[in-house]
Amino acid sequence: MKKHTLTRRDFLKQAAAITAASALPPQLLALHGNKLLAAQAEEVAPGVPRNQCLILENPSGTVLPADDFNRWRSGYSGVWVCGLQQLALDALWYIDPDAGVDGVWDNALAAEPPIYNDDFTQMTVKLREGLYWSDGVEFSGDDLYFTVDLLKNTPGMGNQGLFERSVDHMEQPDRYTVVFYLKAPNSRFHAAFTVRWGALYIMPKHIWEQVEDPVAYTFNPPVSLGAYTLRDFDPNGQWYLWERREDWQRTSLARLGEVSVKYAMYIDPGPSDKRVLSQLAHELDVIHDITPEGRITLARESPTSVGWFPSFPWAHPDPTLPAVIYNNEKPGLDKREVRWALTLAIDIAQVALASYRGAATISAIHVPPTGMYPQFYHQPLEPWLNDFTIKVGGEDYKPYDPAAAQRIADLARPSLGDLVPTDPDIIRQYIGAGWWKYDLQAAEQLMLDAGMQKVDGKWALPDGSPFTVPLMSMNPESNPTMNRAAAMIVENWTAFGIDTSLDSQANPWPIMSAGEYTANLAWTIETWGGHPDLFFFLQYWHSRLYVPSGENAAGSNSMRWRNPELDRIIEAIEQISFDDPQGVELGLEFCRLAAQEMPITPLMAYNVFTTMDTTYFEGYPSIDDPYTDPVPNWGNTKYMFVKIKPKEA
Amino acid sequence: MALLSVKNLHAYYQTEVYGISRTVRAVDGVSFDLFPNEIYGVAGESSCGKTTLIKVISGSIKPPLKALEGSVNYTFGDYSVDMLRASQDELRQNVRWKEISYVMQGSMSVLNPVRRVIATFRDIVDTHEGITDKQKFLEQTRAHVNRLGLPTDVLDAYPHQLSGGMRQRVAIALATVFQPSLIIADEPTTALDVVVQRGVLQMIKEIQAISSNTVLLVTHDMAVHANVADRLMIMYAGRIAEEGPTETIFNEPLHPYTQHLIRSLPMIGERSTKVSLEGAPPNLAHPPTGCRFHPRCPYVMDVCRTEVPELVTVKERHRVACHLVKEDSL
Amino acid sequence: MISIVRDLLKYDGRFRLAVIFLGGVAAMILLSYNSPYDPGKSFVVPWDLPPSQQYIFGTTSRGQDLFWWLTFAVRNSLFLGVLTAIISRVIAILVGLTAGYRGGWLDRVLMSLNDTFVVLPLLPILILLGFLLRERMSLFYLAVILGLFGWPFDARLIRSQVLSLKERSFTRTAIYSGSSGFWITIHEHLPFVLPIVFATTINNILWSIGMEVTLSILGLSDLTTPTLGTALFWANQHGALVAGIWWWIAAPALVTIVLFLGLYLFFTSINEFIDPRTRLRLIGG
Amino acid sequence: MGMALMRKFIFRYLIPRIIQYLTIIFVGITVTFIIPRLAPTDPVEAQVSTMVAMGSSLDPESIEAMRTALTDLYGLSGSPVEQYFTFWGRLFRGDLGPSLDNFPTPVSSMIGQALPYTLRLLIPAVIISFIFGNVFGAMSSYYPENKALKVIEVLGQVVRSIPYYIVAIVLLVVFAYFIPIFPFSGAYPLGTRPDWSSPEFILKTIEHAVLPAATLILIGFGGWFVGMKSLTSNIISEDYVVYAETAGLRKNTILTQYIMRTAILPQLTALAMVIGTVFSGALIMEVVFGYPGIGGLAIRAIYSNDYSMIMGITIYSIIGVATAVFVMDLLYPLFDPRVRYQ
Repeated sequence: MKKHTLTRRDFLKQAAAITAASALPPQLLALHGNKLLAAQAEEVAPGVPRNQCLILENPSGTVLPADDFNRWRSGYSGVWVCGLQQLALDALWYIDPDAGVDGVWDNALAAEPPIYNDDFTQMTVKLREGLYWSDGVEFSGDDLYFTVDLLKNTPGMGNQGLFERSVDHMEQPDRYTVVFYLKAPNSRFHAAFTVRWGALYIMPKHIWEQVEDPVAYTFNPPVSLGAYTLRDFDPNGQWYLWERREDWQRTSLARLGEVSVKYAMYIDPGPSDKRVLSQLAHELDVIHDITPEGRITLARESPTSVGWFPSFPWAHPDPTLPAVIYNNEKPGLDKREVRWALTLAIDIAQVALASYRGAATISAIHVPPTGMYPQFYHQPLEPWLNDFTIKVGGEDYKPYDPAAAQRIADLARPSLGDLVPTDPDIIRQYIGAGWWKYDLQAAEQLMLDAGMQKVDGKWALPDGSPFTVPLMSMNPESNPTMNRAAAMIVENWTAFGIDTSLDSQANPWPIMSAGEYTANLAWTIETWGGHPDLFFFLQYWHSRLYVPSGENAAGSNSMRWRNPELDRIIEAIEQISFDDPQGVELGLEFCRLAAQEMPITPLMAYNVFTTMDTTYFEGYPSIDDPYTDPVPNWGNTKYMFVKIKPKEA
Repeated sequence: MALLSVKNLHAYYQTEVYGISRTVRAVDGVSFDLFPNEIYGVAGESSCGKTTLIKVISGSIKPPLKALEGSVNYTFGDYSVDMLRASQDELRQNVRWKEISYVMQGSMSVLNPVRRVIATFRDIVDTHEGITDKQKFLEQTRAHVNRLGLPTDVLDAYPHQLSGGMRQRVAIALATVFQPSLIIADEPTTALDVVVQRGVLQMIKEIQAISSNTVLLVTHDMAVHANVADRLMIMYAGRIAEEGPTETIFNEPLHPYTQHLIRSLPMIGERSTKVSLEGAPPNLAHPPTGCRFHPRCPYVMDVCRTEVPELVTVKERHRVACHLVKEDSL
Repeated sequence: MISIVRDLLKYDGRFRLAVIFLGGVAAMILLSYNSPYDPGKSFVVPWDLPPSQQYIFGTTSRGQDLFWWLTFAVRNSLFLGVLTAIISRVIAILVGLTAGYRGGWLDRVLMSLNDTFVVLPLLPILILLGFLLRERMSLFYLAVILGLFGWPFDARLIRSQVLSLKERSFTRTAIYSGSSGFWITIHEHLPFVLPIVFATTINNILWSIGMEVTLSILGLSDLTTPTLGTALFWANQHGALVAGIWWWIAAPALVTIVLFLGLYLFFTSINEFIDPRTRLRLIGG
Repeated sequence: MGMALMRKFIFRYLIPRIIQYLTIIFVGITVTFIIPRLAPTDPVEAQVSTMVAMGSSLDPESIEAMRTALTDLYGLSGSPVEQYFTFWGRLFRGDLGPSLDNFPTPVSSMIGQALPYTLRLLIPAVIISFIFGNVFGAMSSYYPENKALKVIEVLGQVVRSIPYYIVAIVLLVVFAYFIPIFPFSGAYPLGTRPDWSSPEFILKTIEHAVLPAATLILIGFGGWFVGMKSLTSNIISEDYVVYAETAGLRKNTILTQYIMRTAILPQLTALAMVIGTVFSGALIMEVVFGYPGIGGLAIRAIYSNDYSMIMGITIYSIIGVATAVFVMDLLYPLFDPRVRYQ
């Protein structure tokens, strides 16, 4: 799009949308639709034509060590997502975070869903026939049996604990059936085999049975059960090149359509700005994530770039719920009123602007507003939220503000113009519904109710000792939005008289888990996305798993929230099966409880600005065709490869 | 025929440093001649203009130093040069080191501290004559230092490995490498202890005797002059106070200043002066009117305060600038 | 003193320039004390506006007036730089001179200490400390830490300078004349060492402010305090480069340049003034 | 030197310095062993919590089991003191242990892979900026009136004052994007495997190194320049320089043999140290240019509390600098005859 060839409409759009100066440089950027020297060749690699090779960002960046494909070892490595779990490995079941190609639930290696006995002590798995490993060996129950058996008996391997504790023994009535006999009832045992982001992938027995030390084994080259095999990779871990298998029809993906992308390369594209420039130069087809501003620049300057939403807010909302997480054990924060006060002292509109320039999808309740969840939870709860009251100074007080999303849209419009939708329904779908009021009086009253006192402008504990709430934020190099949100909240709280400060951490997770924080902006709530079952995160929240601060939390209950009512709900969920309609009811109960207790303050979906370039390929997922989630490190993105087609040049 | 003839030389420092603009009349109307085959001494307290005089006659006039009037003319056999007009290139090619060489004040630190002595010789010879044959150069240099009674291994030494006296000798060797017609020696013996001093002076004498060239010996140390100089010039505040054959100067000094210098002359071996003159040498930025010595002169008269005394010849080759003298001759 | 400054102004172009630059910086610092905006507040002005009469340096994507925000930034960064410099200069000079002059075991001990500091890989350690101190990593702490790490290079430089000075005749004569070691160290060596100290002071201020920038870019400094580093950090966080908010990067850079050039020219001209030999050269005699 | 001198040299000079050298390394390594262990978190938790945050469905039991397993695997079960001794034990056997973030890959092999890239880039860059900086620095104080040098001086200082990160990013955007004459990222093109036997690959790597190197050189120049200038400003008025001028020696003889030759000595010490520091990499540069060097390793290791990787890198760096300083100390008297071995 050269400047002088701007159509009048484009021109008006620009003029309306943005201030003249900030328009200019991006146009300069756009002027250079030229190729970068790094990849000017029409070939990505010897014999690999660019228009046959989908180039994706590996959000884990450079993978070191580059040649260790042992996905089953304890601990995480960027190698998981260099294409390995997306293209080469396969699992029994997949639950799509969105709608799915053929429904949310996909039987991949399994022929049918898990079959439990009545008391959930047995799980029977029936496997598909006619699936083959890339080295020509047929896939069978032996592989499943072997995998679980090996992990169960090899300390240092992932899931070892789970299988050790819960699997009593296994049986193989026939070549394609495996029966798990469990030590204790477990209605969610299949979760370990079900890919949401990742799960237990199946090992090729014929390879691993020869391995002396599975923990040290590097599985190089990886023998694949997916539609692709590894063609070549960078010893420095900056790129992995995958090639479609000749016999891709003999993989589980073939059921769903033709795999027509010949090559896929997962690369480390560098910092956000470089990713934007790379896509402007059409050298990066799938960006995992960039700054909102980078996304806006692409929206304005790269007509070939598309996202999940056709316009603002573009991003794909992960089934993950960024929230202000309070350490429920710290003095002050152990009081519900204080947590509520801090919630009402947050101006969500400003937070949305500061973090995502308004391109956020907000949520008042404690489940992410993404995938199927608005239907499952947000819409049903809307009426309840409107009448929901908490006690403020003895009075009933309605904290819910149904117009929050509308307010965000209105605030974003001056700077983004008609990129921001106006239709209320679209806004509801894209930006979300309401949120909690920004009401400092009420907040003040709540603090007083909790016995807190104001000592020269700053809030102090009832005994007068200082009440400091440093806010830790996750600030990975890849995505600044969480940190930006945190900075805004620090500002809000300071205005409310809280003694707070920003503590941004590139890797906050271990600190959270150890409880070495007071408040913290990250997430402890993640869901299946496509499936309403909340056990995915609630499994960690039962008080029997409670661990005090200073020790590492068992899973995601890093806010140290304990509540008998919560225990009851969790136990109830454990009793029912995965697809029991009661599950949603219990989920709704959880949402109401969490709203009253406010153990953490839900903010918004974790919006990932996954951006796809349609110069060489088309058929990417989007809100209009939500067959899966495009965020390229997800195991589910394997489904993109039956939908994405190379463009006929 | 004079080797060097200086006529009515006025050399001033005119500086504007950070706004303090000043004119230092370091050399103010000096005339004298140098003849071949003599040792000519220049005496006077520090900052009486000695060093400036040397700078001018050795042709290293750099701003802020300027020669405002007068002339400095050399005659080396049939080749003569006007120092104030000659170009730096001409000086480098024909004059410097070949005809006029220089033994600097504090010569012990003139040697490059991080290179062997020989390197400095090489640089100098290479600059002025160019070294074609390394071996030949080495031999010649060795021969040269030998002739001056120095061990040849000083050449391979680093300066810090040599004693002060030795360094001074090396400096002299450097100065005489081309047998120049004029050697300017500026305080060659300062900061040397007496024994070494004598050695060095002896060496200078010998060199002069051997190559019968001219030595301009500048030092405040009258004892040195007494031992070495044939003729002697007493400078005071940028002007010649008295000039004459050394014994004349020492036997019948006419200028009160000269008399003072000689009175205060210590026995050979002592270093400090006995009786010092009250008052400090004048600031040449604002020199006294009339005779510049009058503020410190024991016999001061009214005329001294107003009139500048002429430099008059009292005997042949004995000149003095003092109003007293004038009166005697009346 | 006044007259010196006046004369410098009158006769040294670099000094004039320096005064203009530093004057500008000083003006910003003074202005920061009655800024119309609290740098901790966002969305107080329209966002993403390019430089104009109204907003000299434009406005940020957080809706802050960049000029006023930078008045605080430059103040804080300079505070950091100067504090670091002072701490490390003092250590460097003491260690350098003493080690260089005394030599022997004292030299060896001091240099062991010195070299221990030299060999510690600073950036990794700073990052680790950033983790340990977390929100407590204030500008002041950073300055102290940098000060404690910032001296060894210069101490060594000074020492080796002193070592070669020691060989000079005047030191010898001074020794002959029986003056005490420390006296020599101070009166004879300091003037020759000062030029280095000044040069290294610039380096050091520059280095510490640079370190702060590096840490900020990695998000490990006190991010809510405006500094030249955090300016860049937030510009990055808002993709200023690709969003075309170039002034958000250019303005801090400009201010930094003005600050350093000012300091540099200032010190070099002062340096020449105090350097005895320079005066000698100029006045002659 | 004579026998006696030699013995004097060994006992009075060499041995003390060797002891000093070893002490430094010991202290340095100990310090860097302690610091990361003061952090509230440990590598095991870094691993586990990252997985949980990534959304892998793990039940609480397996998380617990994973913790114990990893703690054993990583050899973190013992007390810090025990760990400290086992660490030295391993180190003496030249074993840096496995990387905890990339278990069980040995730290040494990962560093071994990254280090050459860093060295290949940084050492030439450092040396180039050293040479230019010093030559121009010396010239600018010897020819104080020269206009061109004045300009260079100011430019040098301007560039030097611009935050490193900006210099890098500006070079990148200008010369790799707007005017795509240099590669955009990495040490060699995506899709090609390193092959140091093929000349065109080596050419490619050089092409890729230009912008990163340019950044480092531009940044370094000003520093050397100033240092040299202040050092020479003392020397140009030394007697032996004045003498050389009165003796009418050629200008550049004086500049090189009389001025720089003495002034360079302190700079050489600094150079030794700077070269030593390249063992910890040039972090920002590697981030901006996506260069596969030590700096990248270091930052990853720190974020994931990978003790053994942090130790590995710092050990390399510490030994690098310490050795540089040590060697310089030994060689110094050769460069500067004035400084005799006491």
